[in-house]
Amino acid sequence: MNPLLLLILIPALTMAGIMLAGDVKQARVISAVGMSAQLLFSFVLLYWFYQLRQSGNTDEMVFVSTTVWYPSLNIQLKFGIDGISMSMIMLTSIVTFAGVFVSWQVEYLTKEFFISLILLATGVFGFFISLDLFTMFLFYEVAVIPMYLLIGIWGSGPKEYSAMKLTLMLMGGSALLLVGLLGIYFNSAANGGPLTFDLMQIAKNGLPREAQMFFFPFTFIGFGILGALFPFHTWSPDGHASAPTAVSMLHAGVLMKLGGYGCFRVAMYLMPEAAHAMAWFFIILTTVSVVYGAFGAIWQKDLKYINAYSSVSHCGLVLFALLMMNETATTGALLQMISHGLMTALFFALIGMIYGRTHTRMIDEMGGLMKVIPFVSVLYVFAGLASLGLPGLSGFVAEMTIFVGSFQNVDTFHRVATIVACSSIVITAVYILRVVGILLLGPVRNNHYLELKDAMWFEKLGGVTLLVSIMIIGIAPLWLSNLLREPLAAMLNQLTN
Amino acid sequence: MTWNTLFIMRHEVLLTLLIMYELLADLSDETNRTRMVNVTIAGFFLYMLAGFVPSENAALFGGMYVNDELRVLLKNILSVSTFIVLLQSSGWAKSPIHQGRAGAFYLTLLSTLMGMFFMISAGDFLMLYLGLELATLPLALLASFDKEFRRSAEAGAKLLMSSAVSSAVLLFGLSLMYGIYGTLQMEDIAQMNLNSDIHTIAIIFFISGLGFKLSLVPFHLWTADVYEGSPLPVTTYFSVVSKGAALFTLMLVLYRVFRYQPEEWRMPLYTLSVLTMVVGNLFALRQKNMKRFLAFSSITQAGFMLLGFMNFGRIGMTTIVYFMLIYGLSNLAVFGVLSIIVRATGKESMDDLNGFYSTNPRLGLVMLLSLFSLAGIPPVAGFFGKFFLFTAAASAGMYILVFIAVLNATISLYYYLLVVKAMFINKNETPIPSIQSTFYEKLAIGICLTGILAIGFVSQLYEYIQGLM
Amino acid sequence: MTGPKIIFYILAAAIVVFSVLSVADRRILRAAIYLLFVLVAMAGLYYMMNFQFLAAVQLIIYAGGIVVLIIFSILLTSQINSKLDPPKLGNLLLGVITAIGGIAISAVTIVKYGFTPANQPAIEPTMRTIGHQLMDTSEYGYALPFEVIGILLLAALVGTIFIARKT
Amino acid sequence: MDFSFTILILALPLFSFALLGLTSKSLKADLAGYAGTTSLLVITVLSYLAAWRYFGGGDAEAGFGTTIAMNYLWLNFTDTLQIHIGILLDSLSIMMLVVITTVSLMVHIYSLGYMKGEKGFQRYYAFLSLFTFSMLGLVVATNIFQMYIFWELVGVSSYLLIGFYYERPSAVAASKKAFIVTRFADLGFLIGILMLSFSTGTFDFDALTSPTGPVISQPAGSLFMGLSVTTWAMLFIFMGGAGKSAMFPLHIWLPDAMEGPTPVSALIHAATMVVAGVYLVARLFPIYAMSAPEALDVISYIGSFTSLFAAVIACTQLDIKRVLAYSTLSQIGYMMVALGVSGYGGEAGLGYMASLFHLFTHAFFKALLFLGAGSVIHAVHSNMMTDMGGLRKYMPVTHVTFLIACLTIAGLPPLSGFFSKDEILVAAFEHNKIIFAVQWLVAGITAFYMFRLYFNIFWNRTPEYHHAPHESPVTMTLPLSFLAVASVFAGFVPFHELVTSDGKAFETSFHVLVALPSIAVALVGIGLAYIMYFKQNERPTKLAASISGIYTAAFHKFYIDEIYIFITKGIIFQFISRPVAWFDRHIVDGTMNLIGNTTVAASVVIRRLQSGKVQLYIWFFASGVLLLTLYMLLQ
Amino acid sequence: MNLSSEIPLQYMLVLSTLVFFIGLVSIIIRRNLITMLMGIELMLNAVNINFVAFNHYLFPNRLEGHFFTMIIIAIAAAEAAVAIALIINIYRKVGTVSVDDIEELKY
Repeated sequence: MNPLLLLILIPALTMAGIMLAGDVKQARVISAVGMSAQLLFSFVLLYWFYQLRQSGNTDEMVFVSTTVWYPSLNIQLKFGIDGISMSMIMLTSIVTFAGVFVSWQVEYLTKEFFISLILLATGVFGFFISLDLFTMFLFYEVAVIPMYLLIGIWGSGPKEYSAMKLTLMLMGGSALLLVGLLGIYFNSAANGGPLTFDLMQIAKNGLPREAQMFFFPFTFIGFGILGALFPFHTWSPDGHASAPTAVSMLHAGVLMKLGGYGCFRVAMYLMPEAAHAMAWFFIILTTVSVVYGAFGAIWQKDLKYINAYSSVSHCGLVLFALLMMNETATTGALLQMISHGLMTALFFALIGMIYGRTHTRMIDEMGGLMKVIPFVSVLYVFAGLASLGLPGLSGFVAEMTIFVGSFQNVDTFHRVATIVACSSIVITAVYILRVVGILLLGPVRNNHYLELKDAMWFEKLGGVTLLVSIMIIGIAPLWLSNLLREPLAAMLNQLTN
Repeated sequence: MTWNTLFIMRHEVLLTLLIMYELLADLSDETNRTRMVNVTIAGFFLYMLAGFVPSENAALFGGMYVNDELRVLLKNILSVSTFIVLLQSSGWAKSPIHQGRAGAFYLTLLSTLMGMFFMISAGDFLMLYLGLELATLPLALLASFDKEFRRSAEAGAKLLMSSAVSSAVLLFGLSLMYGIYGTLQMEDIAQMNLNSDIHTIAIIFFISGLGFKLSLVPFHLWTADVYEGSPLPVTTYFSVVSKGAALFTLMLVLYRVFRYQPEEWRMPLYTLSVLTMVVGNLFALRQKNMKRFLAFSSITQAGFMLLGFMNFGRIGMTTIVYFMLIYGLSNLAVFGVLSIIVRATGKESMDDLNGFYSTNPRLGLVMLLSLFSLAGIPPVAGFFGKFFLFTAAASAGMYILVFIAVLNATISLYYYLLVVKAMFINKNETPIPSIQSTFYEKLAIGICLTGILAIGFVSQLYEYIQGLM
Repeated sequence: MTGPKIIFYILAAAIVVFSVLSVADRRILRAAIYLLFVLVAMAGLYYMMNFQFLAAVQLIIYAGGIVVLIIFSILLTSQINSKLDPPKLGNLLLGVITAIGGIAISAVTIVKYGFTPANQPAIEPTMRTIGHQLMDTSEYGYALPFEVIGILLLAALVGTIFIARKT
Repeated sequence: MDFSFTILILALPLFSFALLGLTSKSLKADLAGYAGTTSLLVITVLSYLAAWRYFGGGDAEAGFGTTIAMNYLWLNFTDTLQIHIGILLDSLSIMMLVVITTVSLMVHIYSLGYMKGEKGFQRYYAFLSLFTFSMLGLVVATNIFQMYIFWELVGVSSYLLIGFYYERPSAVAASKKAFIVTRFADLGFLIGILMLSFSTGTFDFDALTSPTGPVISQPAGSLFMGLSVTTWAMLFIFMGGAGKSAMFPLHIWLPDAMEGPTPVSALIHAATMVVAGVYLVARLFPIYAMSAPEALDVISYIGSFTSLFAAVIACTQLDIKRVLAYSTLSQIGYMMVALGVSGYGGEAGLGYMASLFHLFTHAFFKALLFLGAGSVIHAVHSNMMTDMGGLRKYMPVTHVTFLIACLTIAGLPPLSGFFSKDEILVAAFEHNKIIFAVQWLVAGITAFYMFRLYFNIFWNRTPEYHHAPHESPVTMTLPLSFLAVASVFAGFVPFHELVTSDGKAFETSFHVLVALPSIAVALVGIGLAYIMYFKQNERPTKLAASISGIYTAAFHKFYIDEIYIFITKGIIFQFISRPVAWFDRHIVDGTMNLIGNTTVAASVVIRRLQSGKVQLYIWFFASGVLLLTLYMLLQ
Repeated sequence: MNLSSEIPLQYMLVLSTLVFFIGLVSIIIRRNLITMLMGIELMLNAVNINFVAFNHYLFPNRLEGHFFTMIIIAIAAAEAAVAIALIINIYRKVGTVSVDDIEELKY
């Protein structure tokens, strides 16, 4: 059996286990065990992956297994990973692991909560290991839909509205995407042969130019909506604001990465000519996104809104870098995906912890938290520093790779765009420090807060896992960068030819 | 007339026997409702099993009646659906107010089913028309079956009036067809490739007649009123079996008979599809009554079904049948839960569902899954059904249509989620109390659920259907 | 002007005029009677076209059965002399416009189309042939429809009795 | 020669930071302090060892050359653009190592006394270690990107330390301001790096600054607004330096940064971090000198203006730390001027040498001044001059060391300040007479405001103290004394043999024409200060009133802060951020909601179709059929 | 009697079309269920004319149209029966057979 299938099987078993669980406590423990196993297995997978590479295996994809599923439509269950998917899998398992621990105290419909959460994660895992557009799309939707319940049931504030808006916008995105995918499918055999959903095969066959020009926008925007592409990002602030902690974490941390990954793996990789022809337009959009999100974040008062806008900015940077279409920028984009995934998950985890204690997310209602809940606060500062790109934390590595890479494009347009995008690092600093200043520092504004308890063990575990990951990437980025870069040469070759 | 003929016609023959039983039971003033229901269900079950026995392809009665493997499959799909309807209606039929009514009910219901079989098996437009009438007239009576309620009476009258017009229009089309071809034998017509304005008119009139049964916009207006007014089992039957029969018939005729004139029916269906999806969705958005809501939802679904017709080949037919199967099971599951609720409480408003999950988690979950299936959300079967339909449309290069369809699927997701929201999210002081469902109801839901969960993953089914085309 | 022509024009005129009257007359019983005239005229038309049996069936079932049924129900449900409300202007406009449009579209297309006759020897629709074919199960036999009609009538009958029966 | 031990110079403070940071709660306060101090002591020793080996092992005449002690690949962008983390040792970095470790050690020791009993003592030492690590990493950077990395880390350490008293809103605001302003400058630095590295294909200082390297030997051809790409790049890079070194107009964060603990001000905001800009320009000096002379001019003008501007403001401030802060600005301005007027190689590189020489001496005397001020503040519990006076009786050691520092900064021979400042004036004199004149004037003003400060603290009237001030503990006075000694003798270090633009020694000569006027103007300054502030009198008030316009403007720091607040709060917040947020909520999101609402509205509008009237249904049916037919027929 | 020489087929067809749409008008404008039913009968009869005419004029070799017409007549009878049952049912529930009164189900 393909070891990759374990990535789906473990969560599936966990879900089954939770379903059978007798009480809340058992459900919790089973989820924790399951997701720990998943995390462990991802490490094992990483090890195997390295071993394979070390042993001289230079296949584009490894652990490939192909099973014909619908023979008449040539739909396959084709799985396989390369360095990019490998790192995304790591990201997902880390965030899910942390997410389970952070939601330790969910009391209402606990079993259902964990099942939905893990179902979401399963979708993400499946998406990342799929090499067939059909299964990819299937897992994509599997990942999106539990959001509705998760936000709607366990969320806060105008949760129904937000959940609905998020779901509909993302599904609207998948509407575009579906058209794009079908277009790809029906043009996948321009030179004869059977139509196919097989990613690698399509890349090999190439799509006719007219088809590319028509379907690229569908596919790119379709994925881009999930990647918070301006102006289709508005689901993000509302959605995050209402979502329960772990869901925000998974969503911003992992699910939004599906967008970027898809934009690259599917839209750009399969339709290089169109990507080249239309990059300018999307570069403008993403550049706007980067700056706009950052400026938007400055004015917000709700912690989650701040982080959501910041995500818009950071995810904009991902797409921005992808569109630069060179090895360095693309590596940067992938690094940024991982880095943003980890730090935004950390952010949301911490916001959840703060909200759980103070019952507000309005920064001007709080103050001086550093004194009362130092552990959470310190983590928050770290997350903030990672977000504004402090060296030694992951954000810096990603952003610098992006900027250096983007600057390799010699024409004025790309350079001006790069410089504009660069300016976001200042704006980011402004809103991060503003929040830190108002929220954590200064005198304690509300005397009730003096009795708050600092993070519990499970919260600490969740937060520290994320922080350590951020630091590892920040301090020793080379292995990750190489892991991500390794498949890029071939892919970019496709893109530039 | 040999045994073999009877065997080939086993669906119709066995149904006739069942009908006879019902007639006798009705006439003999059978008072034991429970036994009657049980016998009917058991009999139907046996009949249904017999339907699955493979038989040879044949054209009987000088080509009036055709049966082949595909048609057997289609009939079996309808049989299974009807079986589920029977299971679901068992509680309804056993209730005291239906004293002395079950016989009439089953008799009418089964004769409509037989009418549908004749529609499917028709080798001649005469049979098709006959089948259509047999499937429609008693249905109008069924819609009025709850004699106590004014709404039910209204539903029956509305259905009859409008369906009579629709069948008149269909007949007018058929008469023109007769004038053009000189025959109504499908086999003969299929040999000829004629094109003319009058042919177009004939085809459109024909499509409209079936489109009426299929609830395509603008021929759909009866749907919501009739669904809402009819007794719930009848509504279920309408939305799945009756619709399925119309769809299958339309498919068989268009693909098999008018195979040389695809352009003449594709464009009308394109237009109807867009109209149906959009209008169905727009109406479904604000419905509060579950039956009415499901009526519009089923209208929208019919719009989706038309996407399959964009492809002239095997893919088109396959996806249509496949989707209908999945849609049927999903809808039946929704109605199954609804029927349990209605049986236990008589409530059928969406607001009554508030907080449903807290008291009836299992039923809530079933409802959730089946709504997701209707909305086309993976991993439940609806996703596969929709995806393949879109594939069929896209294969004809109709990407704009696909896009419109997917957007409409998104809108439809909105209102399906409204139900989910009611059940899972909305709070309610006095939610529907925990309901104990009967064995029949459980069985019905079990069949549907198995189908919804498994069909997508068992690709053999799809391949099997495709093999029949 | 030959005999058949005159008869046809008379019948056609009767059909059209009485149909219109049946639609226009606000006294419902009269409308039913006009309908009866239309049906009878149609029977004449069938007779002209050599379908004597059909003409007879038309007279028996339509004139004798359906119209009587309709009149019964009129008597059951309304006062005989009461006039119906005049049609709503909106409905009237919509209906007439649609009808005119429909007539235009269909008639023009139908008239334009040159129907091609089969040019094969005609068979006489005698009672014998009709009877044989009605019971025949081979090609051009109508035994199956005949049976199915039976079921249809049965179902309709049982259902109708059930619905109409007082509880 | 083996310099691999220098890795410890980076590793130890990092380790100490990690240790103190992770165990901050469980570790006893004293122990944390000692641990931090010990590690720094070791580093200091190692730095001196490195200096000794380096300068001892090289030949001053031939130039000392560059040693890469280690270089690990940290991240590669492209095949050529790679970030290494390494240790580059040359005269410049060795000099910086010595300065930083020395001052840092002094501050560590001093803080043992100064910060005793403060809440967060462990945290304080952790941050100090972090800062030391970052600063050392910055100066030993082998490539410009490593420098940028540590540059940012220095910034964040500074942020953390300024905001050390995080419960004080003013400290929070100051730390935020410092970080954001320098961050803004760093944006320029980053863009500069991008431009420079793209045209050269390398980050390595070795390759960049080698006179035969690609930048210098093949000047970038394309011009933009009359300046070459390299010049633009270097200007952008200087923007980073200007931010860190608080050059006008990016200086505004530095005075506010005095909200941090005083030893921190001494270490970061006087001796080490703020001169990073100078260090940066010096590091890239060959490029500036040979490929971007226009940039050098800009540097000299900005430096000169800043030094004058800051000196004037310093004359009016009442907060003693702020006086010192403006003094720091002014002195850094001197260093910048020196770099700006310098040429490359040999005698022409006098300014270069002078700048770094001043950096060296300034580190000691300014640290001394701050620590002295800290000692005073520790005793008086106030920062304001108006609360002080006559302290010489209570705090003799502080008094003497502070006086030495004042004399040094005033530039009186034979104290170290005299030598370094004199070299700068000579260099300016030879290059640009106007700048020379300004700097000469500034020398006088410097003497004036320093002695205004000195007299106001230690002489003048003696206010009523709540608690009689007393001399600081030995942990504080010991560093004071050490730094005083250093300030006195640092001028005798033969800088022109050690730290020069091309690494080769050259001869300097004594310019009487420059030295005498500068001594004279310093004496005048001191004299004026004596007249006005030695004893309490009405003269300062009168003078202030007579030039009230200038005085008020200077007292309010020429309203630069207000302008900044206007730009940030008024423009960025109100006119960009707020509209963006509004736009997002109402226009972008509004459009999305509008789509939804339109759908719902449409659903309400068309509900009349379903009128419940069966005749209309039939009509719809019929007209639908007919329209469809018509449509098909017309096709 | 052979009509084809005397009266063209088209006359028959136009006649049937006229009757068909008159029937339709009847259904749309008459506000009484029974009259609507009468309209339906008109429409069905129009179709019958078509079938019979085609059979007679074009394809006299077989009796398809003839039988179709017979079947339609039979079904029309059944339909009328069913309709009247439903109408009576409505009458019992609503008290009239006016179409305007059976609009409880709407929107």
